[in-house]
Amino acid sequence: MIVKIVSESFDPWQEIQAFQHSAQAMRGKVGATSVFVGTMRDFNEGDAIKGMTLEHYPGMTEKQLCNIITAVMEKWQVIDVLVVHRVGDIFPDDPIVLVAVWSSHRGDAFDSSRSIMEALKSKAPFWKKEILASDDQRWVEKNSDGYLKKD
Amino acid sequence: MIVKIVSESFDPWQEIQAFQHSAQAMRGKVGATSVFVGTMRDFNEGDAIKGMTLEHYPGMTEKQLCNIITAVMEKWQVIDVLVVHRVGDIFPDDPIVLVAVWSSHRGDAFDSSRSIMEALKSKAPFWKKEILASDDQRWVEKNSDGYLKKD
Amino acid sequence: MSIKVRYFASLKERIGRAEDQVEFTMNVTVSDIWQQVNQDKALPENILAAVNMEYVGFDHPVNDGDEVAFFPPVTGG
Amino acid sequence: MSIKVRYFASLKERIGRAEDQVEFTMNVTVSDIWQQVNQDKALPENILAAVNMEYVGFDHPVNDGDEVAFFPPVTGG
Repeated sequence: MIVKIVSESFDPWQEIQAFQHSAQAMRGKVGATSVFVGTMRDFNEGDAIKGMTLEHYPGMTEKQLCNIITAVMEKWQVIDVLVVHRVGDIFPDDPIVLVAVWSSHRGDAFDSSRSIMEALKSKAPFWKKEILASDDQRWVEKNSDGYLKKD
Repeated sequence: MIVKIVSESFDPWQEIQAFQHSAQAMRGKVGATSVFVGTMRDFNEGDAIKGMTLEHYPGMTEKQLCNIITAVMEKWQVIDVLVVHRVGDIFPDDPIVLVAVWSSHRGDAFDSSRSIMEALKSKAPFWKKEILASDDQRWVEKNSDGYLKKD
Repeated sequence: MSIKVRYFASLKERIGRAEDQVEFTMNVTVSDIWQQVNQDKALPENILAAVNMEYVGFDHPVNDGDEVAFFPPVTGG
Repeated sequence: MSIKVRYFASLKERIGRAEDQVEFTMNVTVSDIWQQVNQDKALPENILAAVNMEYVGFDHPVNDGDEVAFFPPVTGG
């Protein structure tokens, strides 16, 4: 298990490749890899967004992420997990979060990556402050349920 | 939507990077990317496997994959989809399938990538023949439900 | 009318051919096609059928120029 | 006993401080800590509490050297 909090831009696909390269012991055992990448949109709740600041609680964030991953690894058959989360000033199209799960079977991989993401959204101490196109700033009050509402 | 059937080894992470690079119109709109990669294990149903041949039905495979993706894009709010599937002779650790979905929100991304994978497993005309360590060959009779059974 | 019949994977090995070309003078179904080209062989369990690359039931009609395919459950991904 | 109290995000801005250091001579709970350091301010709705970086309820006991944190609902990911 690797959990990384990074204050500089990161490339999720390179993170995955580097992880796989250093985790040679998984070779041949992995049948399913489920990856989620969250990136910054340039709109939210009907407003144009030009930037965002991500605050976190150093120490508690890592601790909660490890708790989340440990609970998921007890529930599903998982080989390894990588979580990378960005903090600091970010801009549209920047990756915010990467969750990658390696497993022997697809059901375990899908369920556990989704479970990690949902738990991260509700329990990992990160807070987003949006900078609107107008330069107004606002704290995001709560995370959405994850679905775009059809008009 | 891009559907590719490839007879040579492919790198799923490079495929994703190339797709994103050429799909500049998605920039700023994507908040969630859900990726599944299926790779060949060196074991199945208790036996060591040293290789596999993947047969398909050229034409029908592509048609069914497009049907699957179209149905998913009608059900969930999806921006774009990439599916790559390997055919021919493959070896342990080779990627077999890549499903990547770009969406504005995570629920739509997770649900649609999983739905594509499950439909692919039951409807896309591919067939696996395993080559055991003993050199015996056997056709895989049906796909599993996707979960490793705990002992 | 002329129909192309194709077989895949374990069914292809079992039948020993990848395809057949059959001629009919009257309207037929997918089931009729199987009977015509594999008279001595019962349809193996779980075999799926497609006409022109779309899944169909065995009572589906077949027309001149159609491509009919028979194959075992799919195992991709 | 000495307790470090931390605030994050919108709560930190609202209170105008990132942390407090408080001294107690008797056993206290998380709720007592809030009262002590923010006497004039009711606890805003939905505020979460942690002791030593684990989530706790407001009736959770606090011991010497503990770090107590208050913050709004998390919005990462």
